[in-house]
Amino acid sequence: MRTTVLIIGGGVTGAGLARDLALRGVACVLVDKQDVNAGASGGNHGLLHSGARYVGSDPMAARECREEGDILRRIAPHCIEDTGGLFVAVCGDGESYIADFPGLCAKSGITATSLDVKTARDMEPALSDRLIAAYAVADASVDPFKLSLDNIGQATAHGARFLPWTQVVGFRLDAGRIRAAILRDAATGREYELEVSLVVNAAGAWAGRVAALAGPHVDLVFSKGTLLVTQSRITDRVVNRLRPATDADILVPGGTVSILGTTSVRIPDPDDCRPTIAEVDQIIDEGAAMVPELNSTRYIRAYSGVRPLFGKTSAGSGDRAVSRGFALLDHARDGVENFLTITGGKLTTYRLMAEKAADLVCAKLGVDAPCLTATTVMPPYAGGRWTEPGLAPRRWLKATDPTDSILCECEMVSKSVVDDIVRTMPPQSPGYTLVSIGLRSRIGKGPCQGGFCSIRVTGHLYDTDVVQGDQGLAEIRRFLDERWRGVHPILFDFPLLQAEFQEAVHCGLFGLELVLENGNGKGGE
Amino acid sequence: MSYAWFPGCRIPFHLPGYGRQSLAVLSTLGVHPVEMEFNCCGYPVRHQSLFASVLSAARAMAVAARAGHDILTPCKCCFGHLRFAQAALSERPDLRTAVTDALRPEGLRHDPDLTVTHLLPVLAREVGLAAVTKAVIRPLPGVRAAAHYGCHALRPSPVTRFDDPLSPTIFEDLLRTMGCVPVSWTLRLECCGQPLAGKNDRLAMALARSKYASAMEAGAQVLVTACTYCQMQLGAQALSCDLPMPGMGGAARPRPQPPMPVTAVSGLLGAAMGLWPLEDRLVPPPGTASVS
Amino acid sequence: MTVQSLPRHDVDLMVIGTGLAGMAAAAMAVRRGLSVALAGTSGESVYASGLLDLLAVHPVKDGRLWDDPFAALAALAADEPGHPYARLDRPGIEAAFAAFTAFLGEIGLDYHGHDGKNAMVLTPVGTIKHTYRVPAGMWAADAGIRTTPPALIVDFYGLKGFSSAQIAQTAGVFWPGLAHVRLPFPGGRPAPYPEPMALALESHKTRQELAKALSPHLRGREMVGFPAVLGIYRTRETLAALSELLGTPVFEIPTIPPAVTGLRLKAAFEEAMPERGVVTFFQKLVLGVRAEADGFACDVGWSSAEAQVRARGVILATGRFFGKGLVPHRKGVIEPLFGLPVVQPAARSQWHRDRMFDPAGHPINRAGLMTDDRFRPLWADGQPAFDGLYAVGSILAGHDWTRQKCGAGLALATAYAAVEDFAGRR
Amino acid sequence: MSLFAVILWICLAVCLGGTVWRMARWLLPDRSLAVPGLPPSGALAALLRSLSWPKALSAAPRMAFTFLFDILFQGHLLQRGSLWRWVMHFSLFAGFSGLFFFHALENFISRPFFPGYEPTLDPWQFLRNLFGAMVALGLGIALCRRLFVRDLRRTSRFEDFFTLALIGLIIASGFGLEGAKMASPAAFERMAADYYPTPDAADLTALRAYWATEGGMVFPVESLPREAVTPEILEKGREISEMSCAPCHSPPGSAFVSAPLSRVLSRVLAPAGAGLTDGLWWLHVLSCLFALAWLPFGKLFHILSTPVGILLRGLDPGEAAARPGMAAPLARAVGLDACTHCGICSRHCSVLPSFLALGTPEILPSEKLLSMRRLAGKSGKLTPAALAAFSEGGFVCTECMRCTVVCPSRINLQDLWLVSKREAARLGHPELAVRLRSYGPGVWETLARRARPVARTLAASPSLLDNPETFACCVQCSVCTGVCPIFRLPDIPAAEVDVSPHQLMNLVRMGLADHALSANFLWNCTTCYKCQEHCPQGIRVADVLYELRNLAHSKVEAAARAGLLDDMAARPQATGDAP
Repeated sequence: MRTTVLIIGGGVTGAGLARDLALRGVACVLVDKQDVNAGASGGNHGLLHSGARYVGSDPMAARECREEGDILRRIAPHCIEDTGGLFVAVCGDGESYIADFPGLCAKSGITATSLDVKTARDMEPALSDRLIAAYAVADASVDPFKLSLDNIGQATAHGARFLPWTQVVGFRLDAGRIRAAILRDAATGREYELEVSLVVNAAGAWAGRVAALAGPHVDLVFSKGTLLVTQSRITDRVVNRLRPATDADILVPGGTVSILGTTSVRIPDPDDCRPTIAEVDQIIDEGAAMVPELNSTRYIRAYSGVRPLFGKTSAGSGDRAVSRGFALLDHARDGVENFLTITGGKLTTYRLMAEKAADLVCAKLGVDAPCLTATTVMPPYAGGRWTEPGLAPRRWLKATDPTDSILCECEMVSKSVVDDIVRTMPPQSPGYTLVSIGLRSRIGKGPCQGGFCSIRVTGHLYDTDVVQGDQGLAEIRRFLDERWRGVHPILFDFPLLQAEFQEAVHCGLFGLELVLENGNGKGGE
Repeated sequence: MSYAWFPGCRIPFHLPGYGRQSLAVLSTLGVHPVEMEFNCCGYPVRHQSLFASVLSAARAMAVAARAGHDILTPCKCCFGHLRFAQAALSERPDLRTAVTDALRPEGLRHDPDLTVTHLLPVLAREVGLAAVTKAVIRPLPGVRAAAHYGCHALRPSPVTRFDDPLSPTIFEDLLRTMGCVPVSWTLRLECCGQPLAGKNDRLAMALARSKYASAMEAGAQVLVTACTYCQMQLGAQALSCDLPMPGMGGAARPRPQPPMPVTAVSGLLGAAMGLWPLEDRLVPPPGTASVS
Repeated sequence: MTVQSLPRHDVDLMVIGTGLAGMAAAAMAVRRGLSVALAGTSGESVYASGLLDLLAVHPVKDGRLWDDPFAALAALAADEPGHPYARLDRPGIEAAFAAFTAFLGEIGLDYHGHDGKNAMVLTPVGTIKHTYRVPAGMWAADAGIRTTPPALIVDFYGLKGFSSAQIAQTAGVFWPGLAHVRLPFPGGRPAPYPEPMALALESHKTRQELAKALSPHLRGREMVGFPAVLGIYRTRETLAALSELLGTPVFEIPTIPPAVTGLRLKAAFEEAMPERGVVTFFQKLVLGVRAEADGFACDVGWSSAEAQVRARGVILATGRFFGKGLVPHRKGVIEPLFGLPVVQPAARSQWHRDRMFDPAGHPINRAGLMTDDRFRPLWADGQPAFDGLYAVGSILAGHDWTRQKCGAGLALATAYAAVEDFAGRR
Repeated sequence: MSLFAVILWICLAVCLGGTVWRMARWLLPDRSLAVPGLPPSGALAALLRSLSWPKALSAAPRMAFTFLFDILFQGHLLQRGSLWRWVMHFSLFAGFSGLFFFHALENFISRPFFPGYEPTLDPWQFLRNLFGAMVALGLGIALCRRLFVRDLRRTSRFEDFFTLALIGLIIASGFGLEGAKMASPAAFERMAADYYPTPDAADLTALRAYWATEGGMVFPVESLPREAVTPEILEKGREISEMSCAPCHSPPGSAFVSAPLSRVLSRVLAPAGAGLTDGLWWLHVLSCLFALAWLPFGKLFHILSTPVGILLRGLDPGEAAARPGMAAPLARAVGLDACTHCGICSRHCSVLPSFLALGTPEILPSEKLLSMRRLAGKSGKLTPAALAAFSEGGFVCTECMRCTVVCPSRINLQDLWLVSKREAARLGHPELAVRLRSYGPGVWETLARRARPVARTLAASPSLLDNPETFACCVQCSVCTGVCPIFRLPDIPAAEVDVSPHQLMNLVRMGLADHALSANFLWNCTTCYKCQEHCPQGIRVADVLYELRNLAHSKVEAAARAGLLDDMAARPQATGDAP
C-alpha cells in the first residue's frame, strides 16, 4: 500500500488536514488507533467560541476564534447550533474583570452586548438570582463528532482514506526520511506497511509518542479537562462565567443536554485521562454558583479530554496560561525530512491549524495548490448526521414504517438509523462495531448509558448479520466499559440506581462478568 | 357528615336510573345527600385546559362548601377529577391564585378541607358493610359478579385515595354483601374505553369489548359498574352496538340480548335490598348460579 | 366540612418492601398466623427475573461457579463471615425455599429445580444463568443445556432486545444444535412489547395460530425456546397447551427486565396477598415510622400519608438503591427510614472500580445494614436498633448478590429467618 | 292614500312576508336539522300522521291547559324560574297584549265589541295607562336584570337592548303623545271648536281655567289671564265641561301616567305646541310600525314562535332527543326561532366555568344557539373561525340537559346540542382533539418554538413539561408502555401506537415536547393512569400527557388567533386513519 501523506490521529485536526489536503488534490490516509475524536477533540465542551473567553488572556486567540467561528458558520452550518452565549458574573466575582470586559472585547473586535440582570434571567431562567452582570456574545455550540466526520466525509469523497482502529507502531526510516509506516489493526493485531511520502503527526496528546517512533522528541504537558453531561438541556444559550478562566465556568447546551466544565489537571500520561470523583464534585459546586439547578440535576456522565500543551512546562496552576495556540513542527530540524507534528490548538480554530499544516505539507511536497477549506462548503456527511441530538426522534415522528422500531429508547434511535450508520461507517473489526455505532449516533448517550440499548442494538446486529458467533458478548462488554468510564465518576443519586439496575441485568442475569473471565460456556461442571 | 349530591352531567339525560337508584339506596341506608345545582366537574375539558377543568371543579366544590356540605358522587370520573383538582390546587400556587381570582366575583372560595367521596366508599366504609349486609333482604346468592373498578377512582392513587390501586377490594366486598360471588378477572382494573368514545371509537369499543370478554371468560354472570361513564360505555358494549352517534335518529335496531348484562351497582344493591324487583335481564338463568 | 382522619390499621407485622424479600416475608408471616400489612412500590417485584438463585459464584474475584450451592455456601461462610448467609444454616435455607415455592405453587406459579444442585437456563444474550429454582416455563432449558438436543429458538418480529439469531449463535458455543426462526406474532398484531404478547398468548386461538406457523420449522427439533411471553396470569395453562400443540418441550428465555417474568410474580402476589388477609398498600411507601412502646406507627402513602399502620414488628425489606432502601447521596449512603447506620466504603472514590466488569465487583455493592444473628439491624454501637425491627434481603451488608448470584436466596432465607424469629417470640 | 297608510301597508306586507318566510323554514327545515335517513320536509305531515284521533283527543285537554297556563298566564316562567322573571315577562306580555288588542286594534276590537268605546273614557284611558305602565315595569325589570345580573349581562347582546329600546320607545312615545295631547292648548282649542261651538269667550275662558286647574293644561297668558282663575269661573268651567267634554273625556286623573307626564310636558315643552304632538304621534306610529315590520326578523318573533314551540313540545313530552323521530326537524326549527335569548340557559349552564376559563362565547347555550340559527339559516355558511367556535362550544357541552330543563321557552336544547355536535363534525370541525390528532409533524414543527430541542429548567414554570426533575428519575424501564391498555389491543394498526408512553416521556425529556404533539398515541391515550400508577419511579406519566394535550390545544388556539389555522387545516398531514 502507499499514499502521499499519512495523517496520524483522527481528531478534528487530522480530519481537517485530510480534508484540506484532499481538496488540494493531495492523496492521504488518515489513521487512528481508535476512532474519530478519541482524544481531546471528543473530550471538550463542543463550544464554538465567540472569542470573548480569551479577550483577557490571549487577544490573538480571541480574534482567531471570531474569524474561524464566522468561517465555520458559513461552510458547516449544520454542525453548529447558533445558540448565542452569555457571560455572567455572580456576587463575589471580581469587579475589575467585569469592568474591563467590554473594552477588551471591543479591542478584539468581538461584540458583547450588555444586558441587565433581569433580562438575562428572563432569557435563561436557570441562572442564579445572585447575578450581578451579564453580556450577550456570539457563542455557539458545535458538534465535534459531526464536524470531524463531515471533514472526513468530504476528504474521502475527494480520494482520502480513513482507517480507524489502526495504530502506527513504527516507521521505516531511510536516510532521514520516513519510507513507510507500520500499521497495526487494533482488533486482529495484524501489522502491515504503508509507504508514504510524508507523515503528519496529528496525534494530539499522543503526538510525543508518535514522534518518538521516528526519533524526534516533542515536549508536551498534558492538562486534563473534565466535563459533566446533564440529563436535560438546562439553558438555551452557552453560559460562561464572567471571570478569568478557571474551573467549571462554562455551561454549553448540546442538543438535548447541557455540558458543564471544565477542570484543568496536570496528568503525567494521556492514557490516564479519566474523570475523577473529586473533579466531579468540584465542577458541580462551582457550576451551581452560576446555575443553582446544577446542584440537584441528574447527570448522565462525565468525560475528560486531555489538552496537549506545547511549550515550556511552567509549574503550578498556570496551565491555562500556557498557550492554547498550536504548534506546527517540521522535524527536518530533528533530522527527519518528511515528518511534521501539529499539536495543541482548539476546536474553534482547527481549520486554521489544518490550513497552516497543509501549507507546509504542500510546500515540502512541492505542490502548488491553494487552500480551499475556508471557502468550500462542507456538505453534511451521511455517516455523521446521526450525532445530532433530537434528529433521530424527529425523524421517527415523521416516518411511518411499521416494520421499524426503536432500539435506543433514551435518544429514540431506530433500527433504520442503525442500519444507515452501519452502511456508511468504515469497516469495523469484530468487537468494535457497537462502540463505533455509538460514536456516530446518540446511542448510549441517554440516561440508560447503554444498559438497555447495548442489548437491543446487539440483537439487531445479529439479526442483520453484522455480528456473528459470540462476538456480541465482546461488543456489549466493550461498549459498556467505554460508557462506564463516563458514568463511574457520577455514580450517586439516580445514576447509581441506574448503574445498579444495569449491573443486575448484565451481571446478575446475564453473568457477563463470568463469561468474560471464563468464556461463554456451562462452567461450574 | 352532610353530603351534597353531585350526580355529574351524564346522569340526568344518559343514565337517569343510576342517579335515582343510587339516591334511593342511600336514603334507605340513612344517607340523605342534598340535591343542589352544580356545574360540570371539569373532567371533560381536562385534556383541553387544565385551568378550565380545575376552575370547574373548584367552583363546584366551592358551591358545596358554601352550603356547608361535602360532596358525594356516583361517578368515578367526577370523583377522580374533583380529587385531582384539589391536589392540583394544593400543589400549584399559580393555579390556586388564578382560581381564587375567578371565583371571587361570585363570592365563592376554595375550601381545601372539603371531602369528596364516591358512592362505593360511602356504602362500604361509612354506612359499613355490616349495615349494608343487614339491609340486604333479598340476596342474590351465588351470582358470579365481575366488579369493574373504573380508572379515575383508583388512579392516580396518591390523589384519589380510593383503595389499594393495584389490589382493590372495596367493590368485591360490597358485592359479597349482596350474596354475589365476585370473580377474579384479568382486566379487572383496566379502562372501559369511554374517554376515547367519540374521539377514536374503534379503540374505545375494542377496549370495552376486551374487558367484557375478559369478565365473561372468568365466568361472570353480571358485570357491575359504579360509574356513569363506565356504565354507559360497557352497557353499550353489552348491547353489542356501536355507540350511538350524537343526534343520530331512527328506531333502535333490535339487538340480541347480551350474554352477560352490565349494570350499575345501585340497581343491583337496591334489588337486593328489596327496593325494587331485580331486572329480568339480571336474573341468572336457572342452574347457572354456582354454589359457593 | 369534616376533615377525614387517616384510615388506621393494627397488625402484628408491617412488611416494608414488595420485592421478593418483602413478598416472602408477608407470605411466610401469614403462614405463621400473623396479621400482616405490606407496603412497597410495584417496581420491586416487576424487575424480578423469576429465577430463584441461591448461590452460584464464590469467590467473586475468581468467578468460580459452583454446581452445588450448599457446598458453595459452606465455603462462603468460611471465607466471608460478614455475609448474611454466614448467619444461616442449610435447613433454614431449604425450609425457606420449600415454603416459598409451595406458596408460589398455590398462587399458580410452579417452580422446579434439582436437589442440592444449581440449574441452568438461557439468557437473552445467549449466556447461561446458574440458579437454584426455576419457573416451570424455563425449566426445560436446564435439560436442554445439559443434553443439547437439536432445538429451535423462536422470536417475533418487532420484539426488541430479543434476537433468536443472537441466542442461537452465542449459545452455539456450548449448544451446537440451535436453530432460530423469526415469526410474525400470530393472531393479530399487538404492539411489540412482551406484556401484550403474553396476554395474547393466553388465548387458545393465538396459541393455535402460533403452533401452525411454527410447524414447518419443527422438523427434527426436540425442543423449542421462546422469549418469556407465554402468559402472565395463566402461565401454567399457556405453557402446557403450547407444549402439547407443538409436541415438544417448550422453554422460555427471560427478556430484559422489567419483563413478563416479574410481572407474573407481581400479578400473582397482588391477587394473593389481599386474599390471604394481608392489608396491602401496593405502590405506596412507608414515609415515616415512629417507635412506640409496644411497636411501631408507620405512615403509609406516596407524597403524603394516606394511612397509618400500627404494628408490633417491622420487617425492612426495602432493597438497595434501586428499591430505595438505601439512598446514595453524593456525600454518602444513608438508610432513609430509620436512619440506621450503613456500612460503606470510606469515600465515594472507593465505591466503584474503574471497569464495570471488574472481576472483584464494586465495593459499594457490599454496603448495607449490619444485623445481629436474628437479622435485627444494629446501631453503630452494635446494639439492636429496635426489638421488633428486622432487616432482610438485599439491604443487608456484606454480600454482592449480582456477582454471587444469591439475591433470591438471600431474600427468602433472611425473610424466613426474621419471620420465624418474630413469630417465635409471641 | 295617506303617507301613514302607505307605511302601514308596507310594514304589514313586510311583517306578513317575513312571517311566512320564517314559518316556511319550520316546514322545510335546513338539512342541518334533519334526522339522518329521514327527509326533513315531511316533518309536519309526519307529526300530524302520528296524531291519531284518539291521541289528538287525549292530548287536547293537556294542550288546552298548556295554552291557558303556560302561554296566556306565562306559567312556564314560574316553573323553575324566579318570581321576578315572571313579573317582568308577564307585565310585558299582558301589557303589550292589552295595548295591542284594545289600543292598536281599537278599530277592529274595541269599537265593534265595546259600544260606547272612547279611548279617552275610562276604563280605556285607565287601562291604556295601566297596560303601558305594565310594559314599562317589565322593561325596567328586564333592563335591570340585563345590566345588573352578572350572568345575564354576560350574554346580553345589542339586539337584546335594541329590542328593549324599541318597546321602550313605543311606550314612551305613546305616553308622551297622550300627555302632550292633554297638555296641548292647541288640541283644546280644536276640541272646543268642534264640540263646544258657542264661541262665548267668557265660557271658553272658564273652560280653559277649569282644564288648566283640573287637567294641568298650560294656556298662553293671552288666552287665560292669570287673574281669570277664580272659584266662580272654575265652577262655571266645570259645568261646561260636564256637559260638553265629559261624555268623551274621563277626568285626566285616571291616566295615571300620562296626566302627570302632561304636567311636566306642559311646563317643559309648552312652546313646541302642536308640533310636539304631531312629532310624538309620528314617533309612536313609526316605532310601532317598525316593530311590526321587524317582527319576523328579530327576537320579537318569539311572540309567535315560542307559543308554537311550547305547544309542539307539549305534543311530544318524551325525551325526544334520545331517539328523534320524523317530527324532530320541525321541532328543531321552531325551537331555534323560539329562543328569546333570555340567557337563563347560560346562567345555569353546567360548563359555565369552562366558558369563564376558555372564553369562547359559543360554549354558552344561548350563544351557541345563535350560531346554530345562522348555520341552519345559511346551510352552514359560517366562517371557519365561527365554525371552529361553534364546534368548540358544541363539544365542550356535557349533555347534562340542564338548559333544556330551565329553558322558559321549552326548547328541546338537548336535542339541538346533539345535532350541533353532529353538524360540526359533518362540516369538518369535529371535536378539537380529533382535529389535533390529524395534524402531522409538519404542522407541529411549524408551530414549534424551535426546530431543535429546547431547554427545560426548573425555574421556567410550574408545569411538569418544563421541569427537568419530572424525568430525572426515569430508568428507561418502559413499564409504562407494558401496562398500557392500548398496547395490548389485538390488531391495532401501527399508526395508532406510533409512539409509546415512555417514548412520549423521552421526547419531552429531550426538550421535544412541541414535536411530540404529532404522535397519534397522544390522542389515543385513554388517560387510565395505569402508566403513572405502575411507574416504579413515580413519574407522572399521565399528568405529563395531559399537559401535552393542553399544550397542543393552546398552540392551535394561538395559531388560530394568528390566522395560521386555516392555512394548516388546508394541508393536514394525517398519518393515522383519523376517525
